[in-house]
Amino acid sequence: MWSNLPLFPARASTLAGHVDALYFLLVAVTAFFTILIAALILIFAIRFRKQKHPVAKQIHGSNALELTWTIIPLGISMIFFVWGAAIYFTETRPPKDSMEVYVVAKQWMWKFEHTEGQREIDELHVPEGRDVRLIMTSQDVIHSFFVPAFRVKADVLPGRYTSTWFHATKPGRYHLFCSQYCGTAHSSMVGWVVVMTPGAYQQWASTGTDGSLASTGEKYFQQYGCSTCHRSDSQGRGPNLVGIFGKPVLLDDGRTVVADESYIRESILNPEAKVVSGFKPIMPTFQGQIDEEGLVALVAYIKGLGNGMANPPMPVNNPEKAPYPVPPKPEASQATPSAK
Amino acid sequence: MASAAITQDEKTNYLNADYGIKSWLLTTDHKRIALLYLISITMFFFLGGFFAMLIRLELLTPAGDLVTSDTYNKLFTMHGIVMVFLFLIPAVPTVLGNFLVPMMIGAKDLAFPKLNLASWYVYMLGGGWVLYAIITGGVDTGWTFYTPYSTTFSNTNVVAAAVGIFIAGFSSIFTGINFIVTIHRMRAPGLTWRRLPLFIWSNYATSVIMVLGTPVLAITLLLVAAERLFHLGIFNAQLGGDPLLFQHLFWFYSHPAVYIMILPGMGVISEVVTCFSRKRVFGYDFVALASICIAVLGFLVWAHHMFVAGISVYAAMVFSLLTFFVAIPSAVKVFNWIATMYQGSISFETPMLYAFGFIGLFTMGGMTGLFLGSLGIDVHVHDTYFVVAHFHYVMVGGMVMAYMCGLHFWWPKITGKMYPEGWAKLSALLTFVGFNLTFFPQFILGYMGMPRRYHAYPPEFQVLNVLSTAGASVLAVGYVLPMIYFVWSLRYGQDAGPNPWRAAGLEWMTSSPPPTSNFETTPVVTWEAYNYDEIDKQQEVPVAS
Amino acid sequence: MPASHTAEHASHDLRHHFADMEQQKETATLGMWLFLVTEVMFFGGMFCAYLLYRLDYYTAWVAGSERMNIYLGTTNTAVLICSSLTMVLAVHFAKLGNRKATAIFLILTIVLGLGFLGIKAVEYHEHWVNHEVPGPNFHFEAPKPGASLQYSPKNVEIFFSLYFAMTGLHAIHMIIGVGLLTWLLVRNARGDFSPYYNSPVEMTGLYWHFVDVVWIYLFPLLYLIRHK
Amino acid sequence: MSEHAQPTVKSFFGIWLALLVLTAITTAASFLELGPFNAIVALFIATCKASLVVLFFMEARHLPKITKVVIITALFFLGILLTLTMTDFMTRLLGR
Repeated sequence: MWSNLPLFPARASTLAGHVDALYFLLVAVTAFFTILIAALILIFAIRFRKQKHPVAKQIHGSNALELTWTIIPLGISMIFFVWGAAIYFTETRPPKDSMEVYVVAKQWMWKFEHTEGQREIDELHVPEGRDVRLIMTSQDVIHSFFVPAFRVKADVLPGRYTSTWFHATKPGRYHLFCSQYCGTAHSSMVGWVVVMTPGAYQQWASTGTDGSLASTGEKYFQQYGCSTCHRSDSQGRGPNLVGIFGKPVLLDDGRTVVADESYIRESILNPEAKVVSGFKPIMPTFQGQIDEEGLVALVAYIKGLGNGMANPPMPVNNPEKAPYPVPPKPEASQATPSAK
Repeated sequence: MASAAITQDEKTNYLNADYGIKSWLLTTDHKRIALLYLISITMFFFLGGFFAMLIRLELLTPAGDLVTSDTYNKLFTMHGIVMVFLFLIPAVPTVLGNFLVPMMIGAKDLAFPKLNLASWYVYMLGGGWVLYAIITGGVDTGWTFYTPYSTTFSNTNVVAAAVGIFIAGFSSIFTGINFIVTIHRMRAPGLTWRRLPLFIWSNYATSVIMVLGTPVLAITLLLVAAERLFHLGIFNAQLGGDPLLFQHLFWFYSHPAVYIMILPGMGVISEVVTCFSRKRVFGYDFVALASICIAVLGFLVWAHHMFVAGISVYAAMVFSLLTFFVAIPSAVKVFNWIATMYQGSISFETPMLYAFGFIGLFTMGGMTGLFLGSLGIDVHVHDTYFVVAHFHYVMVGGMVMAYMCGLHFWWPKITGKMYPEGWAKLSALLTFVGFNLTFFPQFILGYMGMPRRYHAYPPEFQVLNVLSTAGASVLAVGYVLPMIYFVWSLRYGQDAGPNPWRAAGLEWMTSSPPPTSNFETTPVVTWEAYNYDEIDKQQEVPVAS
Repeated sequence: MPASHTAEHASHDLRHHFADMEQQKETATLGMWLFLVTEVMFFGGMFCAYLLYRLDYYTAWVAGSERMNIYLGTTNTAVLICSSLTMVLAVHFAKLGNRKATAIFLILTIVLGLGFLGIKAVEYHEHWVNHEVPGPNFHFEAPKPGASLQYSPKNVEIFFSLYFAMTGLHAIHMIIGVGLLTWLLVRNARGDFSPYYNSPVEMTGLYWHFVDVVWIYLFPLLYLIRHK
Repeated sequence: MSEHAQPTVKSFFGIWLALLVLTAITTAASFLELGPFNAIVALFIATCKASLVVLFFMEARHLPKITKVVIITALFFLGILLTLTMTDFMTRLLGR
């Protein structure tokens, strides 16, 4: 019976160690106080029970004692606050050069899109020993990307990018849960994160894709006519997007905004919201024409512009091969937005 | 309520002062309204408990095989809504509070008796509406109604449930207004603020939260219903609405609501611990002040429910810091209760056993709150069974334990009858054991990563879930037993007399059950709170009558 | 009126559990103010949503606010301020026991209240005709590419959602107010009020003034948003 | 209510007039191009009008102390709702 009774989650990411250390400290402090309170109740109940101590000694209270058991718990809890905040601060700031994976959560499945082009459903293959940053959005309700073994959780909101990151340390298959209630099949919106040794990952990654995400993005960039205004050589009617990602952009109303994924996504769907200064707001909205996968591809392409196509498109060797490793559940619409 | 066969001379009291359905349904006597609440709250408690049992049965097996996932989603939603809005929030304030607040301050009745009756009718209307929502198909959004699921993607009776809770919210508001005005303006002569029983202080703090917090929940649920009915796109993500706005407005009320649930329970414990230790409370001012601090600080911490929801890092840090501040007054209260027992003369009747249980379990509940308040750990354990275990430790281990403690402590005053001590001690023990067996395994499950609201779970979590379900059945017995012997005691219980516990407090200075106007003559208070030394001295020297 | 009559008249209205009339009025006033606190927090939730979306989508707020009819809005504010005046005069004369003057000012307050609701109905109809009511009927043309004011029509729908939520709930509170005033009129006609017992009039007065204060804030926040 | 001077009818008309004038001012001010000050001016005038109504028409000046505390508490908690919610929305752009 005990063979299948694990009492502690696997520890498979750099973050897990810190979280567990804080957790054990808190468990120790909780155990200490709970046992202290229980012991005091027991001792007082026995020593001062009515038969043995019929007349109670009235004590009004002592300010000194009150002060001590206000200051000491406050001091202890500040430790938990500071340590917890430190872990949280690192957990919410992805390192600069981390490998990016785009996640699109849909009612009751996870879709992953690697920048090299691989697309996966409910299963994410990541190399061990590398920072992996997830850029996530939802097509319908709020979901939440939760991998207990990495001690990582982040809600996935509709209409906005949220991101989280982890640095896997131990190869293996780890549970992936959706931890924000999202409807009928909330409990079957689960999957696996497969951590592989770098060599095995390279081998897996090269099993054919139909072009990197950025190249798909480039196809969209042509197809939707973005290149007519956003010219990469000269100053077209739209701002030159080469090397724009990550840099502050001056807007016409004087505000400066960092051109991150959310800014690019918003400018595609709602161009008038943040118009770059010196340009006229003539860009039409693409709301409803490009779905989330298309947006993710365009964002990846624009990010790739200017820094030498950081993710050069993989050579397409056997286009007829199925674009995905065989997904566990046949997804109804297998339509990959391949414009080929 | 069959009128009990009163052996002493047929003294008129509030129970036999008037007969007939009209005398109960149109009463403005705060004691009868308290009994009306007692019956309806017990009904909703067992309805919520029934849902809980179905959930625990479903979780016996990893695969979702007892009920479909839709039904399961409705089960945990209905369990949440019925328990939170129709049992936990109203229970102690409307049953024990309604009965005792006027008596403890020496008043004939609450400031607005008709408003008090209106609050019961509004509660029943709201509860009825929620029942209508349950019967005609239930709601599957979780008791938190998160958008955009509740506004656009759920096709269940969200509007009916939202309107039901909206109406039941007015019951809280009316009770809150009634208590604040009564405590301010109708105290007996000589009853200064520092002579008030701590039960009054905690109900005062609770009423402040009810008055300030409930309307924000009312508008939030109204906007969700408006979005479903009239397409008012305030939370609609497609229009650019922010789903986090709903969470901010919802938790602005729903976190202080957990203090509405626990504060009156703390008041009961202060009364019981002092009575059965025959001692003044240790640090009266600090315990009273702690109630007010909890009420005020309780309004500053709500976003610790949203650390992983996508709020900004800086807001998360602000709310995490404030969450640790709100934990301190609760700790001060626990230490003061323990210090009250020091040098006391402790006896172990059932209310004291429940009080021991409360202090132990509430300490566990409060400490696990620190886990969730600390950002690093909350990221891992948010929305897992760790959270479920935490709030059940505080709600069931804390508030329900205190509610049972209060019911047993004041049952003689309410009905004039004593409950059977033996059975009561057994049910206290059963509740304590069953509770720990049910919810402690869930801490372990939570840290291992089993998410909340899961109809099916990976097989490795099964053993702990089976333990938890076993505990739930013991807990159920622990709750059914009091139901039985309380009703039994109405007919066969021993006569209690005005003050069976020799307790301090104005409510013990009138007959049990008390007359309709509570006191023959308005009492004048010349003694400090919890003057058990004077009471014990009087007992030794038989007063020459 | 003979002193004995007023004293005896007063006692029959005194609820059995209050020491004297003065304590009962102050208690009722405290209760009423506590109720107004719940109303403040009730509207507060919507003001919080308004504040958030105004910061996020300021241009949409300007576009939406331009569609408001300022003249009707300003007249409505004036109408409500006049109704506050007549209300306070009604309370004043009720305290003096002058039943006829109280009745006149109650009627005036009701008429002004209905006037406000009438103007509101006209505005709502105007919005309905211009397809500005959120939902399937909503249609707001996108900004012309060259225009200085750039906004997204969907965000404007949020503005109108908030507009109808806030002014709609305010109107419902007005309707309740008019109902209370009519009930007061009936009781005043029956002679229930006297210099010793007039707290219902005063409480309704507090409620009415509160609803006026809410509109005092709603008017500038919804009607008077101008482009920078 | 109790012993203080009963407010005269004339004072009510005075307050009424002030409110109408302030309404006119706030509407007129909205047509000026004051940049961010438009909102500040509008809110300031609205607060003046609101306090006139509360202090004089609702006689908040003569209320017992506890009722005044109740009014201030309401404004304090409304402030908490607005400001603490804004700590999230305002700093969200700084965060990432």
